[in-house]
Amino acid sequence: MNQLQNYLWLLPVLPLAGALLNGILALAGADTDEGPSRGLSGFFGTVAAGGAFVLTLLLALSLHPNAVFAQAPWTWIDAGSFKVAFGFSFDSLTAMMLLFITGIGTLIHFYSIGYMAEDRGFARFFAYLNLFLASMIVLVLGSNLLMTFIGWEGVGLCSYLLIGFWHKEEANNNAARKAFLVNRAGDLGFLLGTIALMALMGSQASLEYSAISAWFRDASHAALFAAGTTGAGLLLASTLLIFLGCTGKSAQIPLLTWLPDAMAGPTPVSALIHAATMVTSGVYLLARLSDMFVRSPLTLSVIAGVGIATALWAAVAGLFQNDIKKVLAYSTVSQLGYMFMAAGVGSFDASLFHVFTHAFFKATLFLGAGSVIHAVGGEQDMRKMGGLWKKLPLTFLAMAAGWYAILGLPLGAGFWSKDLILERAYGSSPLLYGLGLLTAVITALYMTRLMILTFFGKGRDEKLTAHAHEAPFTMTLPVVLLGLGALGVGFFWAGMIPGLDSFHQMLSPVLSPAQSFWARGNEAEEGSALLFAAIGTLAALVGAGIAWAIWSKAKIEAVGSSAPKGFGAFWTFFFDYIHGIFIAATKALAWIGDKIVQTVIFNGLLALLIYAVGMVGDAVRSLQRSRLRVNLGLSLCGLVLLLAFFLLGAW
Amino acid sequence: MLPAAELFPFVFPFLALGLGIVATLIAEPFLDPRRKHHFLPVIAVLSLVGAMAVSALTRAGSWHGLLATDGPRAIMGLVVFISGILGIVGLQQKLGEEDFPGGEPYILTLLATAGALLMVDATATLSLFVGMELASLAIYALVGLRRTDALGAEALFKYFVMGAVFSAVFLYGAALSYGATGTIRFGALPLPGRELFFYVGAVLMSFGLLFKAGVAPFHFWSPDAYAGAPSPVTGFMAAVVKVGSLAAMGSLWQSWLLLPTELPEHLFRLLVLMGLLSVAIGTLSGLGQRRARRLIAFSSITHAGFLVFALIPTGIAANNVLQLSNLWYYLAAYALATSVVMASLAALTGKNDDGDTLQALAGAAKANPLLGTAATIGLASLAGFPPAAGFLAKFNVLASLVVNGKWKLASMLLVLALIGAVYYVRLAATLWSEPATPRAPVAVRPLLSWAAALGAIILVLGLFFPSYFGA
Amino acid sequence: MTAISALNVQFLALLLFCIGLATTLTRRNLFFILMGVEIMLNAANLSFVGFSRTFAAAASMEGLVVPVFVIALAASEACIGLAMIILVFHSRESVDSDAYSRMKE
Amino acid sequence: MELLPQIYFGLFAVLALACALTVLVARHPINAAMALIGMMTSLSGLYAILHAPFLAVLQVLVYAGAIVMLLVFVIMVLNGAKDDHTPRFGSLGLVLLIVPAALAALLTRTFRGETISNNEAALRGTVDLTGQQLFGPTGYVLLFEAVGFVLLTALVGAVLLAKRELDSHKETKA
Amino acid sequence: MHLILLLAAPFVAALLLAFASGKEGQSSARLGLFLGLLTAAIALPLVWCGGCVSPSFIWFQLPGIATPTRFQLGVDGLSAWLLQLTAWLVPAALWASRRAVRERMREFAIWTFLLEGTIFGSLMATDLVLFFLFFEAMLVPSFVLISGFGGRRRRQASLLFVIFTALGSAPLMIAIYFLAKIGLGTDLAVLSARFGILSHLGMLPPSLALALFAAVAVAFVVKTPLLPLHVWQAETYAEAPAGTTALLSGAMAKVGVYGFLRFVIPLFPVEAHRFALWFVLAGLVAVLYGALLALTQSDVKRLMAFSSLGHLGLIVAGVFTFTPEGLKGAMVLMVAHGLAAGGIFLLLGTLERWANSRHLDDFGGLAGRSPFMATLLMVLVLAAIGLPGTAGFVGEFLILKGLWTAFGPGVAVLAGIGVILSAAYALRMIQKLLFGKAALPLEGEADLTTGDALAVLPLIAALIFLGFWPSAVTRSVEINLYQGWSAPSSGPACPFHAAARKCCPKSTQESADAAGR
Repeated sequence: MNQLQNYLWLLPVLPLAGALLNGILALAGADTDEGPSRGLSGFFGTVAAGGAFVLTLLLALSLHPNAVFAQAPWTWIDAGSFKVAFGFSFDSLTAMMLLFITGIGTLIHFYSIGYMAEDRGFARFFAYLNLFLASMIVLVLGSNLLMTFIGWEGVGLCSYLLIGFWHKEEANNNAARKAFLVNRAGDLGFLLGTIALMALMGSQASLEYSAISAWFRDASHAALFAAGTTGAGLLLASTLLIFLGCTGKSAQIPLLTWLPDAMAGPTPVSALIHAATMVTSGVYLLARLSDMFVRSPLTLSVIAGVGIATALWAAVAGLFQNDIKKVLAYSTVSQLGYMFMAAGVGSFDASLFHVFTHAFFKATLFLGAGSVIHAVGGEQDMRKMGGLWKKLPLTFLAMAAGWYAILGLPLGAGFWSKDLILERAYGSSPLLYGLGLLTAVITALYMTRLMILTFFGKGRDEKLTAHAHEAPFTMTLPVVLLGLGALGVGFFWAGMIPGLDSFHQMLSPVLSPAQSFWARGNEAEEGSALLFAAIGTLAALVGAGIAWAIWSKAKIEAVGSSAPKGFGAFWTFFFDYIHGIFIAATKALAWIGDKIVQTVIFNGLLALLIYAVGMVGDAVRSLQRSRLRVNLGLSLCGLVLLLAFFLLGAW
Repeated sequence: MLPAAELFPFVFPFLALGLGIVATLIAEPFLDPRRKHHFLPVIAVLSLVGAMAVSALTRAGSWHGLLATDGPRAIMGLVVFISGILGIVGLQQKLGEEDFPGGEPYILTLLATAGALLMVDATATLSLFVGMELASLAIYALVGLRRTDALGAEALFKYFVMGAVFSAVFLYGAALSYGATGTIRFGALPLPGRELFFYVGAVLMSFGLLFKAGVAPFHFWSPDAYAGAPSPVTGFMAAVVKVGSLAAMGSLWQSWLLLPTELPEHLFRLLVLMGLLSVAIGTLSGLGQRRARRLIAFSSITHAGFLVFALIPTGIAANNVLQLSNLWYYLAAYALATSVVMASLAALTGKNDDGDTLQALAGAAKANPLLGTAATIGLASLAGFPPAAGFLAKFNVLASLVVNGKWKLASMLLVLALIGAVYYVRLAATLWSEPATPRAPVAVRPLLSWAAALGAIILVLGLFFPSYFGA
Repeated sequence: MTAISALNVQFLALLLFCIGLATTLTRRNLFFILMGVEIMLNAANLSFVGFSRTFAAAASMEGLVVPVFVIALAASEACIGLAMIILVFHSRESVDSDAYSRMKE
Repeated sequence: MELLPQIYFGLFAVLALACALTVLVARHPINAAMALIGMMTSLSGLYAILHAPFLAVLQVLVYAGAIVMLLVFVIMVLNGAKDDHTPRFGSLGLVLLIVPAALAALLTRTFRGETISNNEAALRGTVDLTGQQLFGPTGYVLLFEAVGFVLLTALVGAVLLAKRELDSHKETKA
Repeated sequence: MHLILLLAAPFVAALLLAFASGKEGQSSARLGLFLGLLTAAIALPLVWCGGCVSPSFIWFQLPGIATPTRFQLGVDGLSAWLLQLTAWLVPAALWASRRAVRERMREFAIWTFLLEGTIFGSLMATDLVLFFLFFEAMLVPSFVLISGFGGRRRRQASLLFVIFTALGSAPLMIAIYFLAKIGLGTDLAVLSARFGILSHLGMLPPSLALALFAAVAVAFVVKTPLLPLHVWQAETYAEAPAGTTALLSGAMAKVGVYGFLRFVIPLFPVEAHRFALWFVLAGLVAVLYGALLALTQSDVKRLMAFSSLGHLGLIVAGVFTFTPEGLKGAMVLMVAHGLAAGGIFLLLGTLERWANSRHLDDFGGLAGRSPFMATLLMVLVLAAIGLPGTAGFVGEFLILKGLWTAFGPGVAVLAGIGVILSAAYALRMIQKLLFGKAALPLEGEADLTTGDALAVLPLIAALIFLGFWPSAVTRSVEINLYQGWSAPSSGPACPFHAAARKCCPKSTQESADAAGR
């Protein structure tokens, strides 16, 4: 219908080309002493991202609401009965995701030009960044689970590369490795879940999303996974395993320990990958497979539980952090918790909306933090900052906007999405709602604390804050733009204002079947939207007030590392301890395998055998004597004996 | 008075050899020591090649029941000649290095070759004995050709005495079998009332031959003799004596198998015993050896054991004679392999073979890749690995054991063979390993390089065209 | 009733053979070893001749021809043997066979 | 009937055995060599009464005449051979005596039952008969030539092994 | 004829090198590269040929066997790809090791070609004896390569290697003989047809069938290797020169798996299915064991050796699922691992040359020193741990699926854990080699030159190409795969009937009447 859809393949290929170009630049300029031309690689990288954004925009605009652009150049995997196409599909959900991914992506590319200007690995950085964008696009554009998986592991790889970008420090490398491995664990869940799904779908198993949705929507298949059948088990297994994958990618309990460490990477990376885009792909996948998930209520409740638990835990952990980026990291985890809770209560659109808004304000906050760090010469410990608002007015304003949005104060982006989520949560269970509210309060606490410590009071470390100055415009411009977004984007779906629900409208063709199915399952009593909004705002204000009361006048002295101590440490690293058990077990096993099984048993037995044969050999060899008469005698003895054996034995 | 054509197969090869011998004998005194080792080997090799040619041309036949040739015997003859060539080129290298005064060794090699040929063709005890003496005497002399080397002297002494005793044993056995059958030709029935003479005679004769082949328990001579002899001689005697004695054993055995007596199965029990014994002794004693020649000695004992099992007939030919194709093939493979290995080592072990210990040989193959490769292929053949003929030889022997239901025996042999493979591999590994002190490549005589390479190639071809190798 | 029992001839040959064997095997002096070998060969010859007597003409002649060859061969063997003794003796001024037992590993 | 051959046979047999035993136990090689000659001549006597006159002659000529003489000559040459201090048997030798004894016992026991009888016919081993055998149509001639090879071997081998002056000469030269 | 040409090619190349090439390393390296590429070019068409057999001629008579052993070669989709793997690895190996074995390049190339030739032979043989011949003959060249060009402890390594492999294949020899006795002949097509039916109808005494099965299997268990017969492997891979290790793990190990596919399963369908689970478990044990040990190794090449152990285990597990996915996955993974491991070993060879050490702690910071090398190594390692977009992923996924469908989730999960662990050790290696601070001052050139990279880049290209279009392998494999592998009832397990009809009808006639007797 539309010849634009023949250019779907261009979406990933543009950034990929950028990545290759930059990679070649990086390698080519490796042996020059100041590295390849920054202008060139910055230009390539940003243009590639921008091009993708423009193309997405065109596609999105030309996309008929419940139509789908699809393109499958060739059959990828072909194993007899089961085939996987190398296909892309572009529907409204994809459009929405791609729009903010490429959009924010472009801005952050632009920002990085300034942020990384001094860095030796400039071209390498842009190569990775472009590669990430390409994989992210594949992730959301893929028309089946395995295509998504390509992007899925691709983004994992890129985050590994980018976290360990400054690979001289072991700490960064360890953080990167940890991120990759934890993600890998999740990815295994993804794969096994996929396989389980195929086992469930049986003969007409297909990994195409359209086919999966159709299969689940087909009422005649309901019997296949009715309660008590193996099908039910398979469905549960499949959903839970895929959800495990999502927890890995989106840093939910239990696979969340890697995200805070991931802050070792450059700040734009934290903004793009670890706040706006990659970490939300879990939510995207849930939405993609909503038709499947809604048919497994148990899984959904697990998701909701995990979501809220994560939200609460991370919020509390956020309170103990002194590293500005760590605070934002935990806040990201906590917000992701919100999203999962929303998905868990069957309102995928709400969670996606929060993904959308969160992308903006969290990106704002991160980039702002980046500017701050850049201004104070790389220092990330908030306790050493303070009173920066005069020095960095623009940054301060932008971050204030982000703060406003994340708190969910009226008309900010977070206001709409968060209230929507809380409302839906209340609809499913008041407990969730209560916890959600509590989380909101704590969120307000630590965010306000962050703002106070960073921008108010007076500079606690003169030599840092003294000559702090505003960043170049390549950095400020994106921050400001995103800050405006953080205030504005909420109006795409201002729940209580009639007419302002284009977001909802956009996604309904993809999500409404699942959500209506869910809604039929459990009726939720409606509360008044205004009331919820008021309560939400109140909670935020309370939190902010308490924070102001505590920290505005408090004397903070920066001693030791920025890492939390005491109970804070225990709480923060709780899950690291749990992971530690597995690691220790693996190491022990490996030690046993190496030192005991291989060395002692296998090699030992071998040595023993060789020794024994050698012994026998020596024994036999000593038969050979040196004196003629003995040898001759032995020979003749043999002769006589053999002859006797011949003559007497025979007759 | 004698129809000439009948004579050809038996006269011409010896004639060729004789010409070579005479030529060498005449040329020898007129050449100064250094030139000797240039020209005499060439003459000798030429005469051997000539002998090969004529024996390849002359067709099969028999001579008054004293001598006979046929397909397998012709092949054995060729093998003997090739081993002779390899021995001579090895000697050329060795003696050239030590600038040995005099060319007798070449003459003696030719004479020994003639003797072995006689043994191969023999169909009567007398001709067999003559051939045996001819070969043995020549080889005794060759073993002791290093007059100043005490160990060589000792080796000569032991080999000579034991050999003399056992050729006497053989002769006595021949006398007894003559007494039993009334003829010295093979394949006659014992007259009534003389069976025991026949049996004892047969057993003693086989003992005499198996002694020459170095089968346990008559193997005690070989380690000392092999280790004391100069390395080319070691290879030569290992190959030629085995081919001669076991080919003769083969034709005796063939003749006995046809007789309506219990001799074969009773004798076979002994053979199984001896074969197993020698494989075991050879394998296990070889493991700890440090010197290449001594190692080859134990390897020859092992192979002698396998050869005994190769006596099991594999089929019946048209003239209802039982075929021993395993024996012929194994003999060919073994003889070629050993002489290739020893000829190559001859160049690598240095003056007076002082360098034939394993550590001294380290890295030799690296210094001289061509000879190293030849030696490696030869060792692979001895160990029974493809791509060399030794593999198929062992395989056939074991297979024929399995066919006759002796698969316990076969598996025992197999295990021993695998253990034995270790020491060939170890030798090869040392050849290719890093020398303690870097060693310069040896100046190899072109004849030797060509002969070794050709021998190795023939070994490989032997695997793919077994039918041309007596199998 | 024949003049000489052919079996006795054989026994005589056998005894001689064993005596020769004993000489070679047990004596330490090299010369005795050599002589022992000669005795054994002679015993074999005797046995040939003894047997040939028990056959009719044609068959018997073989038994009489072989010893001729054997004598020749024995001569050359003795020749080599003596040369061997000389060589060995020069290498270690002794005729004691046990003196030649250096080889062993 | 004719007792004479039996007496002769007994005589020669006893003589041969006695001489052989002398060789076995003699202390000095020269004595042994003498005893060896004795054995050989008695054997030639036996050949004579066993209808092999040509062999009998040959025996005396070649063996007693040539080989043993050579032996004695060498014994004389090697002064070291004159020593009496080389032990005869040693304990080991005495032990080893068992082996040939066992062999003798075994074979005697085996052959006891065999039945062979002499074939009373005209004289066989005459010179002309033997000659016809050797060079006649029976084909021994080839082997006879081969024996020539053997003798050549003995010659060359003996030269190779025993020529000593040459390399000592060389040593002096070098 | 084409096949005979292909078989001859490496040997001819060896001869040419022996005589034609100059003494100094550079020229023989070039000649070797050229000849290797030529051989590979000859091998290439086989991918499309699918199945073809050479004319067969009577070779020799096994004692006691009525039908003569024939000399015949055949190639089908299964062997075609392994042939490609070998054929393309050889020039890469030669070219990559030219700096390591400088002036002795000529011998190195000669022996490498001989190794290639024997591998070709065993992959193309349609007759058990012929196969065994080449299978055994592999020992000699690989032995010389290890003991002649290897590291410090190469003597023990080569001994261990030869002894183990020889011990392993000895039972095979006896078994072949028995098979020939029972199956009248050694032609694989005939035999497998006969045995497929015999064992299916239970006309074979089960104990005998079992014994034969075990005897045949053990040879390939050693070659592959699986536990507990893997003891030779780590030592050998570590000590062999890099170029050879690349061939050993890239090509020769695959011959073991090939043996399972080509001989064990077609000849003993019943036993193979009976013990499938055991083999799968053995494979998984190898996966976990290899990964765990790779985690603890400090010697880079040993580490990669254990990683190969794990991958081969996974492949064997995939083979014994007897599901199309599993089998095809195994096939793809074979090719993928061959390329990836081969490339990695080649690069490690260069590293070893730079540092005169294989110890992980002696490296570091390579990403800074020589980014080109770092990039290539990184890509190859990622391919080795099966990142999507590389062939390895397709293989691993298919095998996981096959395991799940055949033996349920538990087994699949075990395999999956292995996959995670493989990522763990791979990243550990990457981190120690490429990142952090440089430990030892490295000698040699500053970075991979384009020339060196040329050895590895094609492998990477192939990995990525197959990662996006694995059907190239899976399709051509279909040509025979299912016959031997599906239910034991299905008749002749060997493709050569079908294939031969396509190419030369004569040989089918012969094998048919051979079957008739």
